Amino acid sequence: MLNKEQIAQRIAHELRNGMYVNLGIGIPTLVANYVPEGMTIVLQSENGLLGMGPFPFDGEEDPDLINAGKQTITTIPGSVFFDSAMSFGMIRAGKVDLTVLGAMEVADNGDIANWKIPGKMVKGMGGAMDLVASAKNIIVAMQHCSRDGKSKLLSSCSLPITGLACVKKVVSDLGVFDIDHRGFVLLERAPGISVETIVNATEGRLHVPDQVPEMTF
Amino acid sequence: MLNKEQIAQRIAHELRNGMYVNLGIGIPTLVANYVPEGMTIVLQSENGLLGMGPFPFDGEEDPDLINAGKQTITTIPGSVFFDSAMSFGMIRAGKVDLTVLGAMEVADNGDIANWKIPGKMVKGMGGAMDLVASAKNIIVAMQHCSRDGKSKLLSSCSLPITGLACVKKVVSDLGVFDIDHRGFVLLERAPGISVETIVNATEGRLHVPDQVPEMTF
Amino acid sequence: MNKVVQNAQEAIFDIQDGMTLMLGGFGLCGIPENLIEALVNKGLKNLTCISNNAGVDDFGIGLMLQGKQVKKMISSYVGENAEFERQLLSGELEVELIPQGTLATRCMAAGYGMPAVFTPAGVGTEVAHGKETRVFNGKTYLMEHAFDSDFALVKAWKGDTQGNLIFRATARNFNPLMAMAGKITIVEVEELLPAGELDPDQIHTPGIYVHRIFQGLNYEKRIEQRTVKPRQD
Amino acid sequence: MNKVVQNAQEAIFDIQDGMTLMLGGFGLCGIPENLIEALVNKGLKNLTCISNNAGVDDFGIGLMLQGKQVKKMISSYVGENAEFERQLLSGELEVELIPQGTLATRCMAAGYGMPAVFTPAGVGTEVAHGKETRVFNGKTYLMEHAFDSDFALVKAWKGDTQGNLIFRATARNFNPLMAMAGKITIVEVEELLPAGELDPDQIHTPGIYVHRIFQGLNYEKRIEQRTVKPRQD
Repeated sequence: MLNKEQIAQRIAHELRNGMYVNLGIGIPTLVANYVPEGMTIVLQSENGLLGMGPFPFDGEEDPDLINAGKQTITTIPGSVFFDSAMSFGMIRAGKVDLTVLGAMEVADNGDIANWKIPGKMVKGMGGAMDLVASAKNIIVAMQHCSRDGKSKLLSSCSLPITGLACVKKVVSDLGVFDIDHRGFVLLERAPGISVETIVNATEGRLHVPDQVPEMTF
Repeated sequence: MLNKEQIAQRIAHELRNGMYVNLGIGIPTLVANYVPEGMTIVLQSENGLLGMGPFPFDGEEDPDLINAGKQTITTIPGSVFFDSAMSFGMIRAGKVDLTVLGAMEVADNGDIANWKIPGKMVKGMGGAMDLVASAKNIIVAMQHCSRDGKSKLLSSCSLPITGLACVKKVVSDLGVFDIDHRGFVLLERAPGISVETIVNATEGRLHVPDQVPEMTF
Repeated sequence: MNKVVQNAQEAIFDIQDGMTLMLGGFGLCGIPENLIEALVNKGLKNLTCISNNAGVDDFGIGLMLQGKQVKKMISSYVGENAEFERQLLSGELEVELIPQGTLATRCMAAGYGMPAVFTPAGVGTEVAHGKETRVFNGKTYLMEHAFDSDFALVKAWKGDTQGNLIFRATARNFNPLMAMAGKITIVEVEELLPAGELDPDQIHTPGIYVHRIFQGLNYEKRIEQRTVKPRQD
Repeated sequence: MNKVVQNAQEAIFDIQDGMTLMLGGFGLCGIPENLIEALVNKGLKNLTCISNNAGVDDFGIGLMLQGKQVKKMISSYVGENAEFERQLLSGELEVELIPQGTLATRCMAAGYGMPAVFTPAGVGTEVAHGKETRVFNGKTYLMEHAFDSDFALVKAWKGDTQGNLIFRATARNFNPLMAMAGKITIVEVEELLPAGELDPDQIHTPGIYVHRIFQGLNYEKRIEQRTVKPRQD
């Protein structure tokens, strides 16, 4: 099984030079650590920044400069600040090439649930509903199963959904999956994970091609 | 009868300290020359400027700095530039306190026609339709009659209209008129002009109060 | 044209119980600290607050929640605040959660005189309940209405006596949008300058949108998530 | 991420006959002079041009009219151009006149992913023919759709290699709106700088909206209405 860093590392394979990318809170944020040498990508933070840089050195934090996770960050040459309407304007207009999000559940038609667990505290959707409704290309980083072993790749979401039929690809701790009319399409297995393990861990429709390579890093 | 300068001078009486004002091309532009001493008004030019200053000195023209009439102008302390969407956004949101426009015809319900004469060349409405549809307070500066003596204060416009029921006040060469449910309400006569002259020159409904003072400057 | 007031207390003199307020900021970044303090001191009640977040327990809008001044929050994310959670679960506080881009765009719509806008955010979710939907080019959108608020409370970096504003870094966020959207817009700035001191090409909010402005005091600018990397040396 | 091209000719290599182009500028102020020249030299035909104005007889879009390159103009005001009038009256040229604020807002809508917006401009006039109307709070609005254009041709003052743009004075006008609205956006700048040379707080158009950028040459910046006051001395 992949750990969080490995999930992020595998997602980084999907990056292409020149992409504008929005990384959600959690595992998606780690993807920034695995941008291939020599490749330029520009990170969008929906609170109003294009060109997000690394964390500041200790003592150089600027309270006016944070990312969407409210972490202190820095700029890089070419960074731009803008207001929240323009930020979601460029998201809505499809200018962000790739969005990486966490999820609680994904359905085999691409529905995603990642904002609310009824009965528990409701923190709010933040920008997640805007992102999933508008992004051209959404990759979900997630655990394949809950702690009690229930599949989170489902035939339909049980939690309140964030957006309809929007997820294009899932990278879980067990494998990599496209989502198309066949449901989850198994592209790669995590090292040491069998197809049978993945079949058993997936409640939604799963298409298994004849050849399913083990992923490489 | 008032000349153009006097029409502008009379309209300047409507200015109040701190107003944001949009002045149309022609007579309205002249109003800026009669802002009372000690009063501050801020001129909005819909091509993207708040705080329009006077014409530049000869030799100091800046081709990047023009007003909506495409004339070279200057800025003043406190001026701001913005794009055309924000410019019409502030107009549409009612932030401009007073709009002064020319007109070919005004109807006694406040309809205005000032953009097109069918069969002749059509130059376009520019920002006029936006202004008349949104301005809180519209004053029209106009000639009372055409050159062949026909009234331009009508029961209904004969030319293609620019906006519906929007004009609040008319200053013509013959007098000053409010527009309300009674039609044109004669407030002031131009010096030496009789009520009878105004009645005869006005095709639309005209309400004449018992007392109609002659205007003063 | 006298927009300058002395301080936050004077600026909010006519805000009353039960009104609807917009408050700028994202998390604790770019919040109107002086104005919030004045609202707390004045003890206003039954306020409806439109703000992306609700502060933390002991700072920002959290201070107003401590004083039970807020009847309803309209926000996109409220997860940093235990007192908030308590009041919500006890039914003392109403909350309307809306997508962050919808929040921003409804502010912009108000400032641009657009009564409604279309966004795909929330289609098919509980956010869509009771809202009109419409299909354009095969994609479904929700119709969302411009916000209608009594006051907008905004924090800018620099401002001038005509109300022109410049924001700094990501402290911009919702501030310029709310500045445009308030029926009355009150702005606190770190530095208040005479008109003419700001470059006309670089003003984010034209003064036509601003009704009152003052220079704020004692900015704390608390950081919510201090993330740093170690120095190499 | 290589957005920099050498010149206008290279920048327009894939613009073809019959396409829809947006061109920035208000009158002759802030027009993309180099790109217009390249369009003229390339001799493209049957273009639909969305631009507030149509230039004058011998400058700006007027040059494209001289070459009979334009099939249709979508503008708010076209009164400065005799050749334009001739082609319009002879039926060679189609013209759609729309209110200036509607033109601006339809550009912004495209850049912000909003399929349609509401404006009161044109209600009850011939502009409203065939358009959906809707009443909000007792006031009638037209529903206007976002523009759909193949290319936006934009003139900025300064730009950087990532496509970030700053405009100057009223040469800003429609330029940043069209920059956001083009499927492909091409920008000519007076000064092209390395990324990092522009202040991130003061950029009008973020580079994410810009696909190609180059430093223009030989700006004429013709003045349409030279109005001056005499010197006192």
